[in-house]
Amino acid sequence: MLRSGLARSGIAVVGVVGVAVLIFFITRLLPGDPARVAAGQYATDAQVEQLRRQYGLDQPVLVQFGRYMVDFFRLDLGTSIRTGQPVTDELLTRLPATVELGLLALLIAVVLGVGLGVLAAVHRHRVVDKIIQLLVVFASAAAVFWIALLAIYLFVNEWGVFTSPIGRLPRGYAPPDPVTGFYVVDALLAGDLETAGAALRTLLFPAMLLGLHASPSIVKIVRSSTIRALESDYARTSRSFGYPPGSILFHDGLRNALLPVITNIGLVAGFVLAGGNVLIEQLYAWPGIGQYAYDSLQENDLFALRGYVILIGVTYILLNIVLELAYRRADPRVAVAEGR
Amino acid sequence: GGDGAGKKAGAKEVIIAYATDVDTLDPHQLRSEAAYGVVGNIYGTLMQEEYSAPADGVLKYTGKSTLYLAQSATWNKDRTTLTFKLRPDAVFADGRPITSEDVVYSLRRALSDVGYASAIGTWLNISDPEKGIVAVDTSTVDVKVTHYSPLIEKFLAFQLFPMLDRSAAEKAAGSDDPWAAGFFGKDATESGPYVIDSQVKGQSLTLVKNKAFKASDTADAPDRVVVQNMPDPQQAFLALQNGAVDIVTGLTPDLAQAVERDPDLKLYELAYSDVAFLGMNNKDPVLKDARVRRAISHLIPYQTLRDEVMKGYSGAAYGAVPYPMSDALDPTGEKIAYPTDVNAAKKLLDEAGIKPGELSLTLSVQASDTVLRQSAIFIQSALAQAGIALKVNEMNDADFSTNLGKLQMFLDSWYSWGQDSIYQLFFLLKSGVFTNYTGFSDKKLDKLIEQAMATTDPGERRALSRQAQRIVVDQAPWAFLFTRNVLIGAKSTVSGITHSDDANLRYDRLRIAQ
Amino acid sequence: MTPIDNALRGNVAGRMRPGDSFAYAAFGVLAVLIAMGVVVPLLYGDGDVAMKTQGLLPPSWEHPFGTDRYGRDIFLRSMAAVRIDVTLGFAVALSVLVFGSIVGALSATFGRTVDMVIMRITDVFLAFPAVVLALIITASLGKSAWFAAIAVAIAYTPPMVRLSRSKALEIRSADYVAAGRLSGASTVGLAFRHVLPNAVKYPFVQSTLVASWAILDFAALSFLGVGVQPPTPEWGSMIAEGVGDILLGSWWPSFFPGSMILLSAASFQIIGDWLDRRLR
Amino acid sequence: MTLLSVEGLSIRTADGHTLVRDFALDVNPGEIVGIVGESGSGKTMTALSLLGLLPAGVSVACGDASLSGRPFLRDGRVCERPNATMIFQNPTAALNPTMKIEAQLIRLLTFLGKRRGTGRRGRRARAEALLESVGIHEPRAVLRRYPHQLSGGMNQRVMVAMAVAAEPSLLIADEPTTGLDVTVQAQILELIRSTVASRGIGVLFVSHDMGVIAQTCRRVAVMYHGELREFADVDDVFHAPRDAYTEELLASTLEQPSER
Amino acid sequence: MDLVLDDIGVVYRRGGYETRAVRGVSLHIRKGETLAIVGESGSGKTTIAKVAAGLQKATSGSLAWRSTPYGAPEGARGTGSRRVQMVFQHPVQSLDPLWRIRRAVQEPLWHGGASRREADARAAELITQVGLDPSVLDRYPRQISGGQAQRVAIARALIAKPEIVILDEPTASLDQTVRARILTLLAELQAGTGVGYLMITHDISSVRRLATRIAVMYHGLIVESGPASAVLDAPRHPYTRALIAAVPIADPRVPWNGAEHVARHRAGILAQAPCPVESSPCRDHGTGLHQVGSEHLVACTAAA
Ligand SMILES: Nc1ncnc2c1ncn2[C@@H]1O[C@H](COP(=O)(O)OP(=O)(O)OP(=O)(O)O)[C@@H](O)[C@H]1O
Ligand SMILES: Nc1ncnc2c1ncn2[C@@H]1O[C@H](COP(=O)(O)OP(=O)(O)OP(=O)(O)O)[C@@H](O)[C@H]1O
Ligand SMILES: [Mg+2]
Ligand SMILES: [Mg+2]
Repeated sequence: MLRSGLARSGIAVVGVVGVAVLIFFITRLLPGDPARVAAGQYATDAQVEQLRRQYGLDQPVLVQFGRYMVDFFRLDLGTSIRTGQPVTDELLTRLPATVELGLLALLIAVVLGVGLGVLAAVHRHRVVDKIIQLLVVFASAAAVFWIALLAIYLFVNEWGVFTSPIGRLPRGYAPPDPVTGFYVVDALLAGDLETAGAALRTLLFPAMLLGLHASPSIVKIVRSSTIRALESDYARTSRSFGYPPGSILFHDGLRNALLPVITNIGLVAGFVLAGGNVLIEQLYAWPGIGQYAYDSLQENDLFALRGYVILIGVTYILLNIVLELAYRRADPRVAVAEGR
Repeated sequence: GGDGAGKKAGAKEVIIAYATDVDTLDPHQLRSEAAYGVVGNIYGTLMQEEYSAPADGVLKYTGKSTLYLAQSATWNKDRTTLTFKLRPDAVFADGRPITSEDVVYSLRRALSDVGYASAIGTWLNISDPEKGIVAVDTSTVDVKVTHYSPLIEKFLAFQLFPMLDRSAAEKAAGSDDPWAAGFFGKDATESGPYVIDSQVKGQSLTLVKNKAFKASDTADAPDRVVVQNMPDPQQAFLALQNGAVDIVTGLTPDLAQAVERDPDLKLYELAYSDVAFLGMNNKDPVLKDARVRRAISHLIPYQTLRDEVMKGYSGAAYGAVPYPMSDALDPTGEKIAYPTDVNAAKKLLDEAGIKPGELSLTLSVQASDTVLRQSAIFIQSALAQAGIALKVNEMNDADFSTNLGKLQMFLDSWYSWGQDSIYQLFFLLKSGVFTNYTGFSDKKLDKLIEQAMATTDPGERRALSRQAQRIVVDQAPWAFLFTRNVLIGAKSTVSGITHSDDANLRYDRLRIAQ
Repeated sequence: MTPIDNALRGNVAGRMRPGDSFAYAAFGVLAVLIAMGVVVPLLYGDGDVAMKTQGLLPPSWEHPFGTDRYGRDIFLRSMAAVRIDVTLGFAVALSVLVFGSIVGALSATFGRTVDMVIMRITDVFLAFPAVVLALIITASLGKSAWFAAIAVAIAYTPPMVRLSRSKALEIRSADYVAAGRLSGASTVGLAFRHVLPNAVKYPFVQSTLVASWAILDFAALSFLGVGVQPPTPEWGSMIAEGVGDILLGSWWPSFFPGSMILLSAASFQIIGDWLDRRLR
Repeated sequence: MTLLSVEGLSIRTADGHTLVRDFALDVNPGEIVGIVGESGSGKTMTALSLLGLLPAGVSVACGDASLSGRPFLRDGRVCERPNATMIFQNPTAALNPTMKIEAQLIRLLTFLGKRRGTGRRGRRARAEALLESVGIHEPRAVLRRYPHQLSGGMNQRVMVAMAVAAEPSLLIADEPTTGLDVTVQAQILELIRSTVASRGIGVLFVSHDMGVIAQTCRRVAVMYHGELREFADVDDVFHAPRDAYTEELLASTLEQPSER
Repeated sequence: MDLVLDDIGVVYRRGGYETRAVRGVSLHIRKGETLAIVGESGSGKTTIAKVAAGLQKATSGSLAWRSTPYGAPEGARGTGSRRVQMVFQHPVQSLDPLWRIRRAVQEPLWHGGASRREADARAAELITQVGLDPSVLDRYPRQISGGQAQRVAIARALIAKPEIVILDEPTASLDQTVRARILTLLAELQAGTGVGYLMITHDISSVRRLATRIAVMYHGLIVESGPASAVLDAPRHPYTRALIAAVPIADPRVPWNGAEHVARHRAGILAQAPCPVESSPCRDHGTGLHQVGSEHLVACTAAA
């Protein structure tokens, strides 16, 4: 266990460093001149030169790389060209918004995914299953930004179910004192139920979309693993004792079917935190890192975009290690193989 | 919108939607409109724009500057020194008095290389900021210029010359950051009517009234102003409609129409000499021929652009200095230099030796500018009528500005602060100036601009300007498309929109009917 | 009932399952889409030229999908976009299939070091969702359809490498490969005669899904402005152009391109699921 | 009085194939009755059909069955749950991999307790006692394990313990020792024999190993292609087979009796 | 020519754990004879088979061909070539699902330079020899039964005239009646070709039928080996005894009390002083294998 733990953290370190190296080499090929962009439309060549020096862009690539790696290990992702602020700080101040949205979306995705997956498995090869499977295909084949757009059109413009997205709180609410950075949690901690409710309502709309869009892969996995579990020898054993269907579904079906979901959560979380977020945060004016990435992209802000991508990559690697450990903990079979 | 617990009872609040986030608070480095709005309202300047009495909710800039943080501003006899005396009650938000040292520091910083304002600095005619800006005593500052220009007082009213706290700046400065850019990027030493209350990066920045501010009466001004980031213009409009925001700046024409249709909303259409143009690279082997440029100018569907793209919220652009800029050749805003005429265009092309179907060109446009993007599509089909194949190349803002000088053809628009024709011509068309993106070069024009810059006589200046403008119209370095009116949507309860020179809102002038 | 009966009956039973009708529908949709993408632009052009004053006309007989704000026919543009989007789906899927399965097979065939290096490299790539990786690559290489396509292909290659490697390893340890080895076949011979033919169906199934994901991601990139540059007709950028219109009530400029994405991506996915069931 | 009697049992698939045709057999209390036959001859299907455990797509077409005189299968339709339990081939797979043995036993005892009204208390003690009754010497250690941490033989003992805990009058064993070591097999067979002896229950024992059948069962049914070929005393079947297939089966059983 | 395995040890390393699957095993596989390896599951039988076939490298020990029982080693060069072939436990899985039977059967000939016609003739010959109709050659593996597939596998193993064929539980997944037929076939083929078998099995009855010599494995060690009759009729090691006693006798008239025997012998293995697992003299098999008869060796000092 210890040895494999060490091996795993070794792999994690290699992965994290690999992320940094990969991104450096991708971004250094950027044809746009970051200094020129930083200086702006009205800058003279001398000012551009000065900025080039300031960002070290006049140095040989290898020197830049060396500095970059040193900074990377000091958690310094450089300075944003667009805002002149440290990228690390900017990302960190926006991270809670993204994580709050992402976590709720993940929760929705898991609940929806597990619910529909189990439903499909229980009614396998019947109409309900067919319908769910078709839904799954369409949910995963629809572009998330398109669905989001249609949703805003329908739910805000046409039906008025939700208010226009203007960030994390509706008009008239002040952000709660920051403790966790999650508005819902912070408002609850402050005992302000009304703000918590408002924050949750605002959060719900984009989170539902992201969650809906992320759920198909969970439905698929839950469905197939639940079917496998329900048709397994041990489920048959349970039936031979005459256990009620609910008990069989829970103990033999779900318990075993949920294990593969743990590893899948990594992928879904990656999507929810990053892949879908650049698009969704943009459309919902959500002040998270996805919007930051979009803004940086528009301004060719090399350092900011790079910081964002690195944050995603590193988070993803660490998240997957955690999930793998969780999986090892949760699945007695793996634990046995490891001799625990 | 809810009437939540977080809202202070009775407090007047305005939420203003901008298409961008507040990128930085540094008045000399900012680029986003929202930051511009914030900085313009948290810092005071020595002079300020003078506005006429409100008419139909709009305060119009009279073209003159009046006193603001300065108690007096006097020229010496030969008009080479402008002496400012600070108001005795001029203080920063923390109560520290604003001294002449702060003024000197602030003006020098503006003219330093820390930001892009130094480009405008030449127009202040200060040859050396170290010698030209000096503190006489704790409340008096002399600004020495080489020669008088009407632009000097106008410019000193710009928010590019805000009063910063020197001691705070020097505390934060370092050897690699002499002008404390790191500090001013995220902090402010407010000297204007508002102070920063809180910021949610990427979402909003909240301002509250500066209680220490005495330079003007802000009793009726909004207590809180929220600068809201709403990147998507349509969503901003929807937010305006359902009450989530009060003002939306930078409406697109179709949204302006929608605002007009809504009885609860009011559209403010402010005419500016913001000229939209199709720039042609004068170094291009084909485009360097003035006949080709004129032919292209004849092909532009001006009326269609104004009707379909601008939905009527625009004026005609006669030359590079359009109405309502002072000294414009066309005082009506209706004249067109090269009316749409396919046959004339064909004839010119023929003269230039270009046969139909021979010419193919690339037109670049900023993807974020929906109006110009739309224009590009219409221009594309218009040029096709004369057998010119036009490839439209949409670029993001950064790529566009990086490549501006190298593009074959591009759509852009330009608006000069100060509404001055010489200033406009200098930046856009004088040879060698780096914002002359078409690379246009005409010796006679250069000479006229230089002469005008040196003269102090308004009449002579005007004559020189008109001569120069005629050359531009004749040479057609650009196709002059139209002028863009600034479109602001607001709830009908909101008034006090400033039709200012820099198209910025003065938050303390806003009024909310209860 | 002997095993041979079972096998035969399995075949009989497997000939037509209810799920197959979805797959046939998907094949049909894709075929019609491709045919229209080829024929319609030939007959009617690609709707690229503005029609002056007829902006934002709702769907009608004349303009089945309506017109956009520039007065361009959305149907024609949507069909013209098939050439880009569906072709791209195929192209990305094919290159990912070829490159991914070869690298994966090599990784499985060669010894520890090569395998280890390849696996650590794919680890790093896998840390990025496809859109994010494509985002930074396109932001670096430049905003063009080509680079976006390459970026998407790069993003989906590592998972393919993984899949083909693990399947190759699985098959390599199958008894029939051991038997082949005992027949005197070389490692390379085994790889080509036994491992690759048996392993390739998994990457193949996966590649149909990749086609679907590529269409989606490519559209997303174009939507973000780093893929196909307007005014070239492409579904993602058409949606982006229609954002303003839909919020003001004109739903058609972005609705129809989005439906095209949905139809084509769903078709590829249904076909993928179907192949998965058939081939396994 | 017969314990189990099955008559005219036919099993069909949804697409119309008959897997078992007109099967009949009876089991007396305290008796082990074997079913042999080649692979795919329908032994498992027959066994599963009695407990209503047939997989999806397979169903009883017709037949009657009764246990202790109470009919539970009438004309192919299940009319009540027979008081029978079953143990399976591959015991490790037959136990829930994510639950400790203790949890699985308690789950069963709780369920049985609910059905029979015995108290909750002492369930753990009962679990231990159950394991001891099937010859597990360290029940506490075993209780703390997951199935994958135990050998196949141990898991099969646990299965027997669970099957017995339900106090059935009939135990169905479907190849309970296939895949286990011969040494372990011997122990499991012994366990089943002793359980039958002590509790007087009937056992339906499915196997394809003639040796196991010879040493375990009193009577045996021979199946071939879904048909019952022969049903008689073990001794008769082995020494005076009446069916050609039975003869072939015996001929292929190579083990010669040897003195030990 | 004999295949000699000398002091083979195999250690598996996976995920940071070591499994000592084979712990110093020496075997001598002779042409024309059948050496059977029996033993507990997981005792390392398959691993030994793979090493002998050259499919897997031993961690320690050597593999060699010798011309006479105790002649000079020829070196390991020849192993892994077509001189050794293997028949696997799961017949269908040992045939490439994409290949027709003909191709599979002919595969060993490709690397020997046989012409197409020769290969076709030989394939037809062997397929009839294993009792199948030549039409089977044109089918795919999924179109034939398990018993037929195992016959095909045997035909393939023999087509290139190997010296040794390794049979890893060749009949375990087959029906009893089919099993008997396959064993008969194997015996006939051996008589006809003089091939040597290394047969791995759980099934003592197969051993009785086919083996000339037996090696009994327990926990990666050989605990007893010798002529089949000697080991089966007079087993010495407690584990061997348990194994033999545990096989139920297929005759209801003969009383059998396997469990009792097993319990007694198992107790012997676990408790008795010199034991292959628990005590040191037996662990080191070099000193632990004792001769108790002609070629009959046993690891247990107490039994010896
Ligand atoms: N789920 C199913 N649907 C349809 N047919 C099935 C199903 N399961 C098994 N069969 C078929 O039913 C027949 C009888 O199978 P069964 O498992 O009862 O045989 P068995 O005698 O138990 O064989 P074995 O000795 O291999 O266990 C076989 O031909 C098998 O292919
Ligand atoms: N590839 C492998 N990696 C790690 N351990 C292995 C591997 N193959 C076998 N083992 C382990 O080595 C030991 C011997 O395995 P082997 O397959 O040789 O046993 P066996 O005697 O053939 O068993 P069986 O009768 O079950 O086939 C077992 O403990 C097994 O778990
Ligand atoms: Mg069975
Ligand atoms: Mg084995």
